[in-house]
Amino acid sequence: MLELRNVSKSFGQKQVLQEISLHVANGEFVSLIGPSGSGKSTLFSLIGGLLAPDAGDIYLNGEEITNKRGFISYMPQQASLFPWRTVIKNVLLGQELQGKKDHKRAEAMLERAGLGDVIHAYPHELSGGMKQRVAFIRALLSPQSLMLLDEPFSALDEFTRTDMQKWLLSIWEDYEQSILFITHSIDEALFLSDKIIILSVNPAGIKEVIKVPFNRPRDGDLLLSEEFLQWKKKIIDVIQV
Amino acid sequence: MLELRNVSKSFGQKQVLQEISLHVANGEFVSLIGPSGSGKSTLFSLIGGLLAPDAGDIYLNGEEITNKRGFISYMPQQASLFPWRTVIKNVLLGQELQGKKDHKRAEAMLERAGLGDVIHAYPHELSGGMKQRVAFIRALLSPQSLMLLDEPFSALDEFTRTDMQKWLLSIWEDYEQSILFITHSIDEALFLSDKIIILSVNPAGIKEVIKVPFNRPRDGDLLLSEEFLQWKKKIIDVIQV
Amino acid sequence: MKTSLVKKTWRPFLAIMLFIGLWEVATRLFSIEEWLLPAPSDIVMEAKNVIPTFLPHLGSTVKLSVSGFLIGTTVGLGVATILHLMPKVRETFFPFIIISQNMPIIVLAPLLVIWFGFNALPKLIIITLACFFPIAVSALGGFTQTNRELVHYMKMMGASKAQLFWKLELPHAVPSIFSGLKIAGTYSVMAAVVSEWLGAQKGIGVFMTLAASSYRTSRVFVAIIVAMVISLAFYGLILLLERFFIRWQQKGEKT
Amino acid sequence: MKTSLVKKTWRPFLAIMLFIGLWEVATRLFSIEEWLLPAPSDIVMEAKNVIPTFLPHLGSTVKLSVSGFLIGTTVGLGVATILHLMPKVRETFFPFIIISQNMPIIVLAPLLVIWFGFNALPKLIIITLACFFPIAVSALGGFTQTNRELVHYMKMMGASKAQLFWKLELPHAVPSIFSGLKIAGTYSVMAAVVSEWLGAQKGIGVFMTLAASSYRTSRVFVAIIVAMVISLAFYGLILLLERFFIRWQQKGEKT
Amino acid sequence: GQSNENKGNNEDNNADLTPVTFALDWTPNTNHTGIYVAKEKGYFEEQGLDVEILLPGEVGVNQLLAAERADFGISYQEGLTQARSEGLPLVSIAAVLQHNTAGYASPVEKGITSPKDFEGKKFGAYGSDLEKAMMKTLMENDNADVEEVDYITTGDSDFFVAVERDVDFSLVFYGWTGIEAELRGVDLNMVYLADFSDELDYYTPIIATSEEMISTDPELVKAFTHAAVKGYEFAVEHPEDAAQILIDHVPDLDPDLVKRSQDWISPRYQDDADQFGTQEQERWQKFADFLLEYEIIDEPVDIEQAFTNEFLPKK
Ligand SMILES: Nc1ncnc2c1ncn2[C@@H]1O[C@H](COP(=O)(O)OP(=O)(O)OP(=O)(O)O)[C@@H](O)[C@H]1O
Ligand SMILES: Nc1ncnc2c1ncn2[C@@H]1O[C@H](COP(=O)(O)OP(=O)(O)OP(=O)(O)O)[C@@H](O)[C@H]1O
Ligand SMILES: [Mg+2]
Ligand SMILES: [Mg+2]
Repeated sequence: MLELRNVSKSFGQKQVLQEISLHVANGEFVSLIGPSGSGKSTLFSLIGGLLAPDAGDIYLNGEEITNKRGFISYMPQQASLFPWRTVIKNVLLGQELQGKKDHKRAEAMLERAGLGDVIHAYPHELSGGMKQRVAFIRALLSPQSLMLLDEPFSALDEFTRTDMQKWLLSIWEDYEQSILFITHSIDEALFLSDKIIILSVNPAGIKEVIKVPFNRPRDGDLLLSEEFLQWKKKIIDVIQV
Repeated sequence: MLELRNVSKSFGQKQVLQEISLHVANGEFVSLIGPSGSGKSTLFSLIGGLLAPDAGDIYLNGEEITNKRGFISYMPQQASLFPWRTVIKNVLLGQELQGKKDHKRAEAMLERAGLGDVIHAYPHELSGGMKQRVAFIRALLSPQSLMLLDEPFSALDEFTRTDMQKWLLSIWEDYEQSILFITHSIDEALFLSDKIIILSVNPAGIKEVIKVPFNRPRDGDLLLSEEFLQWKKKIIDVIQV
Repeated sequence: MKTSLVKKTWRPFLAIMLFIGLWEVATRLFSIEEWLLPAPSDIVMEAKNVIPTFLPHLGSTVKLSVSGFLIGTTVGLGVATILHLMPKVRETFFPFIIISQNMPIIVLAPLLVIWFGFNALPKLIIITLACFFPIAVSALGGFTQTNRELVHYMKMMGASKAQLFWKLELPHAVPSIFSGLKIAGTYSVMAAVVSEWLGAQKGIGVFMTLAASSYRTSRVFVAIIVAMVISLAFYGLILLLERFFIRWQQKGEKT
Repeated sequence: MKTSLVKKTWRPFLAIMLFIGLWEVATRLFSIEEWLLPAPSDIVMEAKNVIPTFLPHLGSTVKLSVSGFLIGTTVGLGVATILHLMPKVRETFFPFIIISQNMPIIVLAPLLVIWFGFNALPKLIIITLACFFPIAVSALGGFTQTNRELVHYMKMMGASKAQLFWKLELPHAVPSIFSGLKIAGTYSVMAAVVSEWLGAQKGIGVFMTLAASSYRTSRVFVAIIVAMVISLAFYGLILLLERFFIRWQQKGEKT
Repeated sequence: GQSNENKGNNEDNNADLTPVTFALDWTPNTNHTGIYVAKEKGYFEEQGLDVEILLPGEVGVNQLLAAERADFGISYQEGLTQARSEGLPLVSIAAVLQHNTAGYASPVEKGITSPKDFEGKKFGAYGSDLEKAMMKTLMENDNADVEEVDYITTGDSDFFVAVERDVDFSLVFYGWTGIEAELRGVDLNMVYLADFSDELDYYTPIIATSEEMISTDPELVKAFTHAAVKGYEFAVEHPEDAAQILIDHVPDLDPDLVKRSQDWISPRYQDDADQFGTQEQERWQKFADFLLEYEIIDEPVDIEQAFTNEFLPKK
């Protein structure tokens, strides 16, 4: 569904991305892993059409979308909630942009994410993790079929995090969306994805693409299995090269 | 050095903290663990004197500092960099407030955190993790003897993170500051602290205080040791009760 | 509500009372002539006599300044929006907007009168000219200083220019726009008074010039004080509206 | 640099040229009398004749408006700072500030002249009154809308009120302040011209009334156009300063 | 008036001159010629005076005089009478024009030649009660009904603009606006106030000063008046030279307008009086009574104190 062909990007003198080519199939869950400052968020901006690549093209469902907007749903790294909107109104924003609001579903999702109490609160009344969950739900509610999630769970404690991961998986399995997912946690990437893309740095290129072999649906036990640990070691090795 | 006695705090109807008492000794490294939205950041605001507790008192070195400001160094959960200041000027801000600037040391620290290239960049030119590192260094450079760090490494990939952890330990061992540290990672808490405080939720109280028995200096191998895993399991058990 | 109103207003009220007291004492102490600077008591006496004849003047000016202010606000916001959404139009026409603020009334007046006659229109044009500019400048300022992270999010989500404007830039500019409204609201009364010098049957401006030309200074002051009170009332109203519109900023902000 | 200046200015330049062209054609087409609305060509002719006598007037007004603007800016920023840092003072004295914007010149003029005589002071007071208000309101708006996360950080770090102000609130308000400066700068020239009607020996305002009273409309227009040009120049200067002061906003913003 | 005090003059040649300020009522025009002549020809200097001419703009000249911010100035009887009734201590010391040159002007094609013709026409008004009272008197004297006149308040708009739009006639001073009309080739009908009513033949403009001035330094007042009168007398005899002096002093005025206006006005300074500047008590009284009758002033004015011929040169 999504395809990047030899995409490069520099800021001024500094080259950030070099000849990145990658592919996300229909309904595929792909994770991006790479050091801080390597260019992951920049890659998202390119796919979202906010930045123009210096070279290379981007295709969605066979159509070129280089520097075109409006094809993806997005959760930014900084929560970016609108301070003058309540939680529920913030969450509905993604849908508003596409025209159809689903108030019921939004409320249910907020409830599910443990935000039932703060539906009518303003962002500045939320904790860091709560803001992130709101931004996450906002992305989930947007109707586009490709979702770009930039470290959605980084501000969450381990239990809330696992909980949200499982929930994300269940939603994703129901709705057949494609997901491109930035994370710093190898566990998270392994647990969630079909494919993990590991970026090198300065400038970022693709170091390795790892197919994750675990069956779906996956549950919490997987995290403790020997096979899982093996794969984790393998990935650590790749990164440390 | 720092002591909280029966501190409680509500926002409107909602009680967030209930009768929190805790103690941080001179030169001690204490971690706070608790679910998202439990009240960790709020606790920091109370210690910093920004909020007044509804009940209870806060002491620093025997002096009451309830609702008084200026005794701590602080790294907020959101990087909170000043958009009109370059990285180096942002980093010096904490010192500026106390009157003495140490340009050399600031540069050296930025270099050490992998930010040597962006010393004169503006915050909007940084990646999420880079911003967090800048905020971290800003806190390190402030001269106060108690440091409050609110999830300093959440936006970092695992390698940068371990690197920064080790660096933090080395600095802390040199300077004998006391540190109160919020984290979501049990590994991180175990690796860094002398003591881990686990918060319950709704309202937050102290569930358990765990003394960490590992000797110092600690190194990376500790993370893989059997003892470490035992302690980790123990903490997970406490949290899940 | 009631007590909070008293709480909010006793200070300025006291200050004004004090000021009036001082003024009264000063005029008596230095025996300043009434034709130069009448004492507050003189003004009150004069006001009592003059109120019945004054009321229609008052009504006319209030109507004029309110309509002018509303038109000015609409024009100001419209202009700011157009200039913001069309950078080329902005580049091209901005000088004209500045020029519009430098047309002295003595030049404008004859032209306006010739084109539109001696009726309300030229007056409204003058008030509009005075009001729209601060609003346009403040709104433009607000539009361009929108938080870049939020803009980033909106663009990534494929928001159209219109959506970006309505959902982000406009609400974000609301506090700035209120700065502009406050400035414009304050000017609108004075602009109405001045515009009445273009020939009006009624109005505070007419009343004031007639009083001034017959050296009835107390009467001139009655007119001025009324104009000030209207202006303060306007300002208060805008302040209330502002409270209402950006109440999210106040909420939970009682640290 | 040079080419970019040309690139930035050709549009408004063209628009102004077009406007002047239209004006010329219109006055000829409808044979509008020169005493009502002179054609641009008449104005240029008149300007040529009049320049030598006009220059001292020009200099005097420019000096007056620049000093008035500078004083107004200082007062405006000072007032905003005081009112911001002392909420009680704000509550108490804000009404007076609004009142200050509603003093009509016909009342103020005799008082000012009688108190201060026929010199620059009353004129400066009038320009200051006109300039300080937009600056004060915009600056106050900017101060209060400071990003709350940054305030949180500063307060946690124990920043004093002064540090909070100098290091955070003031720099944060810079864009708002520039909105105010633009409004005030635009007004300053007109305010100077008006203030000269308070009795002056020289100045565009004097020149303008003399020309108007002897029904020399072309001359009046020469004066107006000069006032406009000065005003535009002011505005341009403030724009340049703004670019310089908030260049961090532009940098790397070329998406 | 040879007061010897030095008030810090920086020009060396007039070190012993007494500085005096003189405020005009409006922008300089031919009503003021005598003052400029006296200054230019050194008449003031002969009297030991150094006169500075002020353009007070929006600041009313009567207030300036009363507050002693100016020593002398150009005023007008209707203003001075009203000002006195409000307590401003002013005194008229000379009439610049013997008869009132104000009148209702209208383009000839409107056919307004007498107050009777005002009926059904549109009057471009300033809006004051005095104006209404004057029109009423005039029309009653001509057996016309003032209620038939349509008032249109024109504010600051000038005569030419007003008649271009909506307005049929308006009150002007012929010596300036009327002359400008001549220059423009606009033919006007004039209905002079003075022609239709004795009581409206008030003095306008006049030279005025404050009571304070007269009581503290009558010599200075006398010196000033003598020089000013000499200036006007020169203007009576040499209209062209006088006009040139005004033009030289105020180059921003239209020279054609000044010259023609001066031609028209020079014979009217003194007119039928035996000397320039004389004022008759009867005319002051009549006009004051008129103002009181129409309630334009609330308090009667003591005419004895409002004007004096005392300072005029004795012939
Ligand atoms: N607007 C910009 N101008 C200049 N340089 C920029 C800009 N945006 C990003 N960069 C640079 O591009 C590089 C990649 O940034 P990016 O935000 O994509 O990193 P990232 O992989 O998302 O890192 P993190 O995990 O820390 O969020 C960084 O070195 C950053 O300094
Ligand atoms: N200004 C406020 N007004 C009202 N409620 C608030 C305010 N600030 C925080 N809260 C509430 O207090 C609770 C604790 O918030 P806090 O930010 O301390 O959580 P936290 O433990 O830091 O969470 P996280 O790990 O997600 O950052 C939350 O439920 C939040 O909604
Ligand atoms: Mg990133
Ligand atoms: Mg928190």
